Amino acid sequence: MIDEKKALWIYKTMKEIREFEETAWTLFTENKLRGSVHLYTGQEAVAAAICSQLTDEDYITSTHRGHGHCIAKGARLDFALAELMGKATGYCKGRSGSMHIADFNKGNLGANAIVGGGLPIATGAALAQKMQKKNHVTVCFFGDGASNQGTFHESINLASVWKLPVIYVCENNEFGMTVPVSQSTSVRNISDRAKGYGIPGETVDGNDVEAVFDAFARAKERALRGDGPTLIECKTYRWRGHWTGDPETYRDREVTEEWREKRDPISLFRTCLKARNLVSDAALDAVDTAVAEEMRKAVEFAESSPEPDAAHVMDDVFYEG
Amino acid sequence: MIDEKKALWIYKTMKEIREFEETAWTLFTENKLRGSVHLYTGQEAVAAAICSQLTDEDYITSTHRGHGHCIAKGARLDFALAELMGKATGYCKGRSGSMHIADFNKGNLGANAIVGGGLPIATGAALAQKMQKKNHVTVCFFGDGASNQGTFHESINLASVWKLPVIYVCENNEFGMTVPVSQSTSVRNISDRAKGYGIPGETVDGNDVEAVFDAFARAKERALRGDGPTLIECKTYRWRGHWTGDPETYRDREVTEEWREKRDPISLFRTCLKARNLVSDAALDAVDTAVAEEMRKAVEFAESSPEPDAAHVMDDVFYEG
Amino acid sequence: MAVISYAQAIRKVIAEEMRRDERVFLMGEDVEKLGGVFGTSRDLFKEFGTDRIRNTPISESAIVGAGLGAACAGMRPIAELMYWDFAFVCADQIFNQVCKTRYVFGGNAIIPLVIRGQQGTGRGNAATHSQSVESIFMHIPGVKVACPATPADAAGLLRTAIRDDNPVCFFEHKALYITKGEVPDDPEFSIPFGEAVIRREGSDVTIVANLLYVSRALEAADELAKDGISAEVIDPRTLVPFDYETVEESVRKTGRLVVVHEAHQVNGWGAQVITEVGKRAFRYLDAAPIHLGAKSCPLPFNLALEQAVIPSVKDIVDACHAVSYR
Amino acid sequence: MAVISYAQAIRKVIAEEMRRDERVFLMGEDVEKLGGVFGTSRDLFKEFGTDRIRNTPISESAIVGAGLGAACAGMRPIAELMYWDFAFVCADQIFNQVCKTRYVFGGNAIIPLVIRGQQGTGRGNAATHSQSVESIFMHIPGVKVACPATPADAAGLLRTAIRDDNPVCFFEHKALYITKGEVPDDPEFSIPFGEAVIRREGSDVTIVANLLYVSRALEAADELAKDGISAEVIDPRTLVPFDYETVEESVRKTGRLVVVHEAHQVNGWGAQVITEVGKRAFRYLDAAPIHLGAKSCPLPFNLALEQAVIPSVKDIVDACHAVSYR
Ligand SMILES: Cc1ncc(C[n+]2csc(CCOP(=O)(O)OP(=O)(O)O)c2C)c(N)n1
Ligand SMILES: Cc1ncc(C[n+]2csc(CCOP(=O)(O)OP(=O)(O)O)c2C)c(N)n1
Ligand SMILES: [Mg+2]
Ligand SMILES: [Mg+2]
Repeated sequence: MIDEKKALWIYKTMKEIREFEETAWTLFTENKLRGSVHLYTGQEAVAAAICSQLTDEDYITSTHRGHGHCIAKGARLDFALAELMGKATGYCKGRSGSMHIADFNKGNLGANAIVGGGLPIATGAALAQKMQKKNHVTVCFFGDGASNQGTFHESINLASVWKLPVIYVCENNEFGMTVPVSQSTSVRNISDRAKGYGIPGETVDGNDVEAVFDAFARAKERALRGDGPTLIECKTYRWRGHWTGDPETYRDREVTEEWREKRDPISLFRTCLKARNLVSDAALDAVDTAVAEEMRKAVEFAESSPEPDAAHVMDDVFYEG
Repeated sequence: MIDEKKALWIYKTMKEIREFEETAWTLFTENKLRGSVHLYTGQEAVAAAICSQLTDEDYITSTHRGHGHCIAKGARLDFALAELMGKATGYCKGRSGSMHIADFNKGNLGANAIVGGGLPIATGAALAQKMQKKNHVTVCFFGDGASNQGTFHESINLASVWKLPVIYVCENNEFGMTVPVSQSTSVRNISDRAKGYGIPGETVDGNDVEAVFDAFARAKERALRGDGPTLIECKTYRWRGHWTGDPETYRDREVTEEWREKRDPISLFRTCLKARNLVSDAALDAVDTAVAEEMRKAVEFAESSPEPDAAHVMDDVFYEG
Repeated sequence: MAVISYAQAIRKVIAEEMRRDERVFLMGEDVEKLGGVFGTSRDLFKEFGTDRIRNTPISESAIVGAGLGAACAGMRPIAELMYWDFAFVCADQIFNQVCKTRYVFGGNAIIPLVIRGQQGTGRGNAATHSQSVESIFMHIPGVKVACPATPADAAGLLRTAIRDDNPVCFFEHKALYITKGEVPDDPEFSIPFGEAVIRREGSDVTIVANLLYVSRALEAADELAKDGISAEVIDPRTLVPFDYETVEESVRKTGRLVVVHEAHQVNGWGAQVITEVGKRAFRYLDAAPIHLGAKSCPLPFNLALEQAVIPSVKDIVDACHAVSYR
Repeated sequence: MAVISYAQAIRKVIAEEMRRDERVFLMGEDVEKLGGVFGTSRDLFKEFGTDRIRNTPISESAIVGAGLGAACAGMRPIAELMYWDFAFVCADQIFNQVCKTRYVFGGNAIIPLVIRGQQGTGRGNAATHSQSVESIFMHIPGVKVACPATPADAAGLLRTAIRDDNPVCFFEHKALYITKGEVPDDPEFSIPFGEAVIRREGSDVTIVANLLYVSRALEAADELAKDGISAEVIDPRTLVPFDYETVEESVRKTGRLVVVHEAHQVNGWGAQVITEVGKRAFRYLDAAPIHLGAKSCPLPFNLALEQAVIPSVKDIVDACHAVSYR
């Protein structure tokens, strides 16, 4: 159940993600940001509701659309933005940019620019947790498109056979790049694939914080009980194009508008909090202000940060002890 | 339905496979055959019942345990045995041996020594058949172990989305090498995985010719109707070790004995034919004699065939026109 | 002769070959409405339909394997990999299946399959979207390997690739798509495999380069000319088959050899060329050949870092000075 | 010092390291009751249980990826590939994930992962079970590469691999498993990476070889001695890091270099060694170095054909004669 403290945390996290993504968008249009940038705007409820139930000892793996997961798993906006701008002060020293961002110290095993690439890695992290008899879980985020990669199949089968404490979270945002799910995927609900692995599968409204929260709570409990993985499908939608340069010729603007207006996860959550009388409007407004300020500082920090020194470009290929 | 002609064909084919495999075993123990040899003995009903419904225009892909499929798809025993012995007269000029045997002219797109390697290839052959508007199907044989490879997932999803005329036939012989299915596979019936692809899945007794025949007939009809793939799981058992050198420490000899004695697909088929009064005992005995003679000649042919000429070892890397 | 871009040249040849031969079709991720990330199939679905310009799921092993199967069954597929880095995702289907099928089955299979895609640096795509992997395809036998550096070569080599009855891996470079050049209008225009081209004649040093590095080598040659060093620039165009003869002949003349590519230097194809040509023309070599390629670290996101990993024009100039002892 | 086989040496070190450090575990296909196809983990499940000697499904991408994830999360996994040919099945997890994780994440990940398996010819395993693929692992940066040629090296290098905090790809050769040799009993015995060993001293020609070809090079050296040619045989033992210094020093002495391996010759690691050492010792070279490796065709099943594809002892002898002009 979401209590006041969690509610505030989730709200703040969603706000941070939203501010971060929309700022990244602006910076991109201003040519201050480059490379392949995939924005998470519209999907905030998933990362926030799930990561609100994780500690630094729990792991996640993330995707090319990874800023949201990264922030929800505890990353600071300034270091994250610096990374997107390729600065020396970024989480990965300017080497990863948007597509491979990670704060390893917070249990984020990384964004992954290979679609489906993170699933085996998450599975292995959960294997370690189980072998170490730790009371922690790993969450594996991936998209609808990734659910058609071989690694999806191999990983979930392995985790099921070994009863690993891993939760596979598919964010079905209706498209893999420009391809609609119906053109790429042989089931209506990706959670139906759970049946092929003898594990529970559940489809929830990914824009409904509470629905995601509850489904994940069940899955986490199961994982900690030692009963193995769960597949959760969160149906959602990305507001922006697939990447910052996407002409979006493959989908209807009206549909996108409708998602923005009627199904904004942040507005929906505010309404829900109000209905439950859990957090005051004033408190939420205070969050808005604080996050805006945090973001402003992050931009300042990232813009004024130095470029990495090319003399160190060969560092860190290997750990030298 | 199996008529007299088909019944005789199936019986003869099973007999050919059995003779071929047991001869290969003997030759191996006599050091006349080498390399990785995986025998099909005990699984004959699957290949024979299915291939009895195929023409040379229909394709199959096969596996490391591929002699049965190859023979059922029309290969001659002599050229096949010559290939196993690495002779110049073998189907593949002595280059493939047991693990990559194929008679391309008969629509056999080849054994495949990579577990799961054949699934995408079969899918592509079916795509060609569909694009060419041919009234033919592709059959993809693979094992229980292969059902945990990523290619299984990618291929079946693709075939389902594209409604390709391909039938995926999983021969579940209880083990992937030395690993029991329960230790590697997260579902009891591999056919349950069909649900993850929105296609029919069926599990049948793989030692019962009629059961396999009927299930395949349904699947083929569906494929030709343009409704897409089917996943058929044939539960069966290999009599011999995984490969010719297998110490078989991982399974009970008694269980193997029971399969041999009570569930021999050839005996079962004979009993069934008798019960139905479809083919006379005399006719079947005549087949036995003829196959034994064919095998004897094949051994003679293979043994007396020349070794390939090393001067041509670089031929055929590319087609020269 | 129209002046068109490298991307347009590719699109043009795909369209022409699809018109000419109905067995030819294109499949890959986002090839339909998007027309590929770089527009190499833009709007082609309008002419050819979605049956022949076929969007796939994100399943590279199935894409390549289906290409192989369809080729064995009489089609002439073009399978597109969005980035050549994803060849690792489907490496078994390429190296164990496509490369070996014809040979192991005794020469009975005919496999007219083109696998094409783009690779390389220049767009800040970082470690898993910026690699140059062509050397591996030369190491594992069984596929031909083409690397066009100009719009005309893209057109001419791609036509040869599509008409070849063997599997061809076709490496485009993402930074070249927008470059323009003259391309013959003739829908039969093709360039045979295995014929290197001398991009610039010279007498003092031979530079061998492919893809993006052809233009960088030419830039270096301009620089070198200022210092009185006359560089000959050779573009092999295909790595399998490789035209060692043209390089050998050049080295017999110049006595000096520099090979440069964007692929990693260690075990890159340049070492092979140096070894083979070194053997053929040893007595003519006045200096140890130099091999330039990407440093042994992943490609970083930051543009300056990325450039620090791959050879610069200055690196090429310096190498030519070094082999010339001046 | 006990005389044990190469397979036993590997098994011994796995067991010792698992006893010493409970974070070490082994996973792979058929490693439990079968103990691996070549017995390298025979009966170990009896001591360590099936939690730490862990049978996997036939899912190589999951095996390697799970190794990476577990290593990032504090374990020290040994992931076994039954044949190195299957690296292509999981190439993305190796080359795009294992190789790049530490670097792209800014050096924050520590990845003590060993991926090991066997490769090579000799058992009639044909095209997809007989390849030697180590050159590719040297081309793509991010993993260390070890290639033991003797039981002692197998033991010493494997211990270093397991204790290394970086990913190591460990290439065993199937034909070496039954070879025997002295292996120190000391459970701390290890061999540092990056140190080549001179297997035989000589003054006329330098032969560099790895894995099975170390013994073939030594056979060739015996032959050559009969003809009065004194061959020095160097085994690099690890390809990443590579000890160019030892080879360079030898070539400065002999003036002649032959590199031989079972991996395909074209773009094989021998070309890299020739290029690098050629550059360092050019003035000392009396002849063009020769590079021997497998021909550019898949490995055939038939034993005589297989042998025709890979270099023979005679090929090595002939190459040494050629570089010696006698
Ligand atoms: C192996 C691989 N194939 C293709 C791509 C190119 N690509 C990047 S994101 C993407 C779409 C992913 O779709 P989905 O998994 O649904 O995630 P979403 O972008 O919708 O969040 C594609 C095709 C890639 N990065 N990796
Ligand atoms: C990719 C790959 N991994 C592992 C192997 C080694 N191997 C060969 S057969 C086999 C077991 C296959 O089991 P299954 O698919 O059930 O077929 P069966 O042998 O039972 O007919 C294994 C692990 C292989 N050949 N290819
Ligand atoms: Mg999506
Ligand atoms: Mg099986």
